[in-house]
Amino acid sequence: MNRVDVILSERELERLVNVIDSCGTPGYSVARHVTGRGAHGLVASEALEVTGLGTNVHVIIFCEEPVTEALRTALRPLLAYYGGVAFVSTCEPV
Amino acid sequence: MNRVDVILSERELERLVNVIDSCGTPGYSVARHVTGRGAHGLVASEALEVTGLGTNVHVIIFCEEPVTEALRTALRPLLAYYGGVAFVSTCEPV
Amino acid sequence: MNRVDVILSERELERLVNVIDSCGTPGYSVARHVTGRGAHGLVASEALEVTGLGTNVHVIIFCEEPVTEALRTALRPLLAYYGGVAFVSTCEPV
Amino acid sequence: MVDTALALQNILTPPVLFFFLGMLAVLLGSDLEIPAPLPKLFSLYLLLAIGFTGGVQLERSGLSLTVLLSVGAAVFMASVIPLYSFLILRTRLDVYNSAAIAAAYGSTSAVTYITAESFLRVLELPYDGFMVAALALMESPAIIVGLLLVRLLGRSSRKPGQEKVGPGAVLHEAFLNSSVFLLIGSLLVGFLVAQQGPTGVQKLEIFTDKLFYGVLTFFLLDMGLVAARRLNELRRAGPFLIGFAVLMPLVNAFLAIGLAAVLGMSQGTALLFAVLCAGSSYIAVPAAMRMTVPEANPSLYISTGLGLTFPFNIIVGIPLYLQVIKTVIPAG
Amino acid sequence: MVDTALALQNILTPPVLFFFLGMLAVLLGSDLEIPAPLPKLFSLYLLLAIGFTGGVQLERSGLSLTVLLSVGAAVFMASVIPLYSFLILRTRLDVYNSAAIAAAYGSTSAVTYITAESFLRVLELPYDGFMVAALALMESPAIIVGLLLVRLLGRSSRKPGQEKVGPGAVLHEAFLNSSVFLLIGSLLVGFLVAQQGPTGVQKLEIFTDKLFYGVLTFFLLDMGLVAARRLNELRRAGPFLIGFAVLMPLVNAFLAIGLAAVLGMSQGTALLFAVLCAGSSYIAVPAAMRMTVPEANPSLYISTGLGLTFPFNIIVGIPLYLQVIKTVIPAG
Amino acid sequence: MVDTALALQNILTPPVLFFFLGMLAVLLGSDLEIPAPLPKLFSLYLLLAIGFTGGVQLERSGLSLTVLLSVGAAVFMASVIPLYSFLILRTRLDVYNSAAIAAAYGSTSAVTYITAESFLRVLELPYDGFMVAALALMESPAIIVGLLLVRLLGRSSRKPGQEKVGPGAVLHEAFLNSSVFLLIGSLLVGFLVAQQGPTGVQKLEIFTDKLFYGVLTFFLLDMGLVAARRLNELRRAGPFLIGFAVLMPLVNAFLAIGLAAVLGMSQGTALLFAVLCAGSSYIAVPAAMRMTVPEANPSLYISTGLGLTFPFNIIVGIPLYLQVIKTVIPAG
Ligand SMILES: Nc1ncnc2c1ncn2[C@@H]1O[C@H](COP(=O)(O)O)[C@@H](O)[C@H]1O
Ligand SMILES: Nc1ncnc2c1ncn2[C@@H]1O[C@H](COP(=O)(O)O)[C@@H](O)[C@H]1O
Ligand SMILES: Nc1ncnc2c1ncn2[C@@H]1O[C@H](COP(=O)(O)O)[C@@H](O)[C@H]1O
Ligand code: NA
Ligand code: NA
Ligand code: NA
Repeated sequence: MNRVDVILSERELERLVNVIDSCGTPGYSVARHVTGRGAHGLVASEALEVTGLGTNVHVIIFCEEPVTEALRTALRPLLAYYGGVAFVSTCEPV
Repeated sequence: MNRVDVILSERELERLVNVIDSCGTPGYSVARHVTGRGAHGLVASEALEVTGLGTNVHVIIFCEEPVTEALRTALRPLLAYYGGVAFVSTCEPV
Repeated sequence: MNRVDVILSERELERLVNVIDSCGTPGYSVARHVTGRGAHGLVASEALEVTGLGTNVHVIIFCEEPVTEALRTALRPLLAYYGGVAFVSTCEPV
Repeated sequence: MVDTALALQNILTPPVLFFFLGMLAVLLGSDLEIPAPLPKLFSLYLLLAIGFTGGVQLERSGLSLTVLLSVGAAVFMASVIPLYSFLILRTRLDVYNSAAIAAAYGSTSAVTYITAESFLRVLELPYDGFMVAALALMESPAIIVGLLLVRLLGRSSRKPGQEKVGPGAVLHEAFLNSSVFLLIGSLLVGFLVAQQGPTGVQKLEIFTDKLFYGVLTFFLLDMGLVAARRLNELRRAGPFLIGFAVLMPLVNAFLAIGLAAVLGMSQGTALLFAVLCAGSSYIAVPAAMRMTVPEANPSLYISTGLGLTFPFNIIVGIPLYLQVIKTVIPAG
Repeated sequence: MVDTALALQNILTPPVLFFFLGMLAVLLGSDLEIPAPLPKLFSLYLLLAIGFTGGVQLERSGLSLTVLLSVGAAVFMASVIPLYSFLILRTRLDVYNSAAIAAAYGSTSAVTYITAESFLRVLELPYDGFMVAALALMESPAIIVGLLLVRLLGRSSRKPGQEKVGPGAVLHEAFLNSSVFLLIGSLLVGFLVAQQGPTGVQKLEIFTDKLFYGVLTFFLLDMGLVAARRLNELRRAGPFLIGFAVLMPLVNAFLAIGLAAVLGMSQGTALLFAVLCAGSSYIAVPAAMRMTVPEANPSLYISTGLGLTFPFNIIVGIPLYLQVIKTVIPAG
Repeated sequence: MVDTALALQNILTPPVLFFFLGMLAVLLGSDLEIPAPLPKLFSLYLLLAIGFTGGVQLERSGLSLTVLLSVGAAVFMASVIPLYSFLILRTRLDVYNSAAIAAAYGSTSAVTYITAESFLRVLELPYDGFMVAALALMESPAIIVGLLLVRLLGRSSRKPGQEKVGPGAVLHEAFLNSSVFLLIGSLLVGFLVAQQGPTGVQKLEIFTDKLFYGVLTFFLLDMGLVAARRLNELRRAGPFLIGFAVLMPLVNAFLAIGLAAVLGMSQGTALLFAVLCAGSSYIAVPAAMRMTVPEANPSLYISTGLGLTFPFNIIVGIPLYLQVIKTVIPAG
């Protein structure tokens, strides 16, 4: 079983959730108010939430390999346009 | 060494912490205000925190295999009754 | 590719970010408001944010093995002095 | 037929207009959001303020027979409404969901009550401030009746390995739930402070009274956002539940108005009583049901109450009930 | 040359002093912080309060020619400023960053406007309250002009596989952005409530009026923290952008003052108009640019506006523009 | 013996009653919670308001000898209390924990001070508003003395590989800690604004003065929750620390009352001074100790102060100290 971690701007969360849903994932979890630094040199900060730019979200999806494959295909253009990162690792249910 | 990720409703956090403590874990971390979708079809949202239903919590436990095994046994009934998910992956200390 | 998870007190975040930057990481993400229990027997709680002690932060770094190695060396004294935990696991980009 | 002047007088107040604005934001797809935990701040404030003010009023009116009768009637309705609601809901839903929704409708909505009170102040219609005690005491019986229904009728389907929640936990949830606790606690504080004379009350009133209308307005903006999002979900719940969510408050309010007339309540007090019975709880009941009846689907009992019954009461119900009351109960 | 009394009168007010205190905290390395989402609470409150008050004023003044001319002038400036700003920025920056920064300067800064209004109240200089309508209507045209620039001049560099954002999404962002929506919505609510007579307005005024100065003060403490952190980042942006961030508001303000004189605005109203044109948006434009021009670097358009233009307008600009206005426009 | 009327007059005020309500919620197991960062909002507001008001008072009284003597006495007590506290604590605890707890008791509790001030206003007993300057200046010396103790007596046990925290970092933490900074900064702002005349002060007073009692009440509800949770933890700390947490404030208060009598303070001012010395810091000292003495266990120095000394001072201390003062210092 896989665990997919996606981190990108809060403003793209709705788009991301649509992508996740369309890939047939069994579920997902979202943590908001995540800040950080990435390839775009941007250091998001909670202090800028007031600008409407918001912070990042960290989305975790536990899913089987075929869904992971679908996510891979669907996530790449989103990340290419808006920035953000996504990584896959393996895990097993308790 | 293992990493156990548990995601379930905030309202069950106290029960979960009791379970974690009783398994002899060296520690744990809790992130609140996590939202998501799961097998129960529920999409929790921060906007509903006001209902007292709260959101989900994401609990991470880094522990050795025997503790993981104890956690497995102890977590299953909790997840079966209240819902939520838990996954195990491997890691090593820095 | 590796995923490094660091959890320590919010008050040491600035120090940690300096360490992360000096190791040449491609990026990192920070989730604040994390509570927990650890070797120091401390159970941080959001209710104590008002004391200025703050809560913990959970920092995630996705990076290649050489950077991980640099992080290992740089993180250990920080964790030894201030407390906190850090673990490494493997992953791959989507 | 409907008194449009009265309806407009209700709609064109800041709280109701901001409630519309919140709904509109969701319908048009604006990203307007009152981030957590700010709605919680407003909600805690409103409970504290209304509890404190109610306690002060209770001290002033004394624990008379009128008070006991009014509060007793509220507890009675909170116990009876879940019973007939359950019978109706059981025709389409399982025991767990029926009991959870029934409990929500037996209990009440604090914000609907507060909006009705604000409306009475705008109209300068007198009412008994101690009705807030009824508000505080309606959550617990509804929760208990709801859980009794599950215990008596739903037990068989529970799997043997599952955790059990004892009656102690149920009573605990019914009386120590944060909202109920804060409301009753603030009521007691208000009562005690009022006994010491007017100084303490006056010092806090700047906070509990002057700010009140503004915070209510802000909170209703948020409730508009929440209600509109729930409305969407409710569409999926089907016509039966949609009908229930609109007709049930009407039935409950009309029964309440009848009872109010029998008990000799004034017009203002009768409106508060009607609104208490018409409202559906979204603060104490969901938390209690989540713990004790996890088989029920929270989106059902939250969406019916928040998505439809709540806006219905705020926009249509309050002026409508008052109009009916005016034909049934003579002016003070 | 500069009227020091006027400048001091501006600086020695609580909002501006707390703004300094915030900047000082960052410069000295204090860990002072107003944790999220508290700044959002202040920001939502200020937009709601200013919108509501503006709506009330608009209802009182009526939709006269003066109102239409003033608002029209604001929309005109919001469309023109991005054009000449773009030409200047394009000498050093690429199309995307130039367009994004140009849009920010075409639009305006709500807090700068509010601070100027508070300053006028301290000086007891009359002004037209309906100018808040101009504030609400300046965000959208600037966003649209900025995006047109990108469409016309920057399209070629987009890779084929990339997602496309249609004109619908752009208009959506321009008009339904949370800040614009709340401002316009509160304005409409204020207008409607004021039409019903003074009672509703008075009940909310305790909240929207009496608290206002305090919340503004608190918010400016936070803005001082934010601005000082951005100032650091701006240093990396180089002398060209630093110069732009200080000279552009001056140019825009002086053009605005000229236009205000031609249109016959009063001294107070002219100051508000100058400040609207001099300000740079940090609430609606960044969100719109992030979605539609992700090629632009957000730290550039946020840092110039928040790190330099904002403090410049608050501390130097407001008294300076008023001084110039006093030499150009005769007192009421 | 104890003046029950005075004690009741203190207990039956809204802030103290809501403090009890918070404690009760935890003891009964209610899930009542004021979610983060709302307590931080209240705390920032109280520091800003009290600092501003103190600055205004300081400007009015001028920098007289009385002011200097009172503030000097406070700094003296903040330096001396940690010394004898350390000696007592060292009989049972190691150097690190002894020094950290000693520093907390040398410093003071802003909320205890504020509650005492509110109590004086209820009693209409006059006091010197400039005492807030003493409050602001008591955090730093206590932190410095605490750290000197660690440096002089605890150094040997540090491992060689460990990070070192220089004296610069210590002074930084002592003076630029967010709470100390906001308090002193607001004091200076209040001073400067008051110098400009009454207009600026009046405009902000609606915010800093009228809301104050309500926010204090709300904050004490939260502090009741926090204190009761800490009380639990304290039980594990053993009878020695429990005794220390109750007896130390008494000793410090009585010494302070003696000094106040010698310096000729009025009854009201003497109460504030006693409360300053009796309080234990939970806002600046913990943060400083965490950074510079990580060997100390935070739950010890936070739990003694918040779990026992704080409620003791709020409930028993304030009326008790006033009673003693009335026998020692003649009425104004
Ligand atoms: N290597 C990384 N490790 C952890 N988080 C990252 C990494 N790179 C980017 N991020 C997160 O993803 C966000 C967007 O990344 P980017 O678009 O690359 O700037 C950043 O603000 C970080 O929160
Ligand atoms: N496959 C999944 N991946 C990530 N999070 C999940 C997944 N399934 C469930 N969750 C989280 O666990 C919560 C409860 O799950 P459930 O009880 O299955 O509805 C959801 O609200 C999600 O936050
Ligand atoms: N085994 C563990 N698993 C997960 N989180 C941990 C663990 N140990 C410590 N932590 C986190 O790290 C923080 C500091 O740890 P410590 O310094 O060991 O007390 C704790 O408050 C926890 O949030
Ligand atoms: Na009801
Ligand atoms: Na502008
Ligand atoms: Na002390």
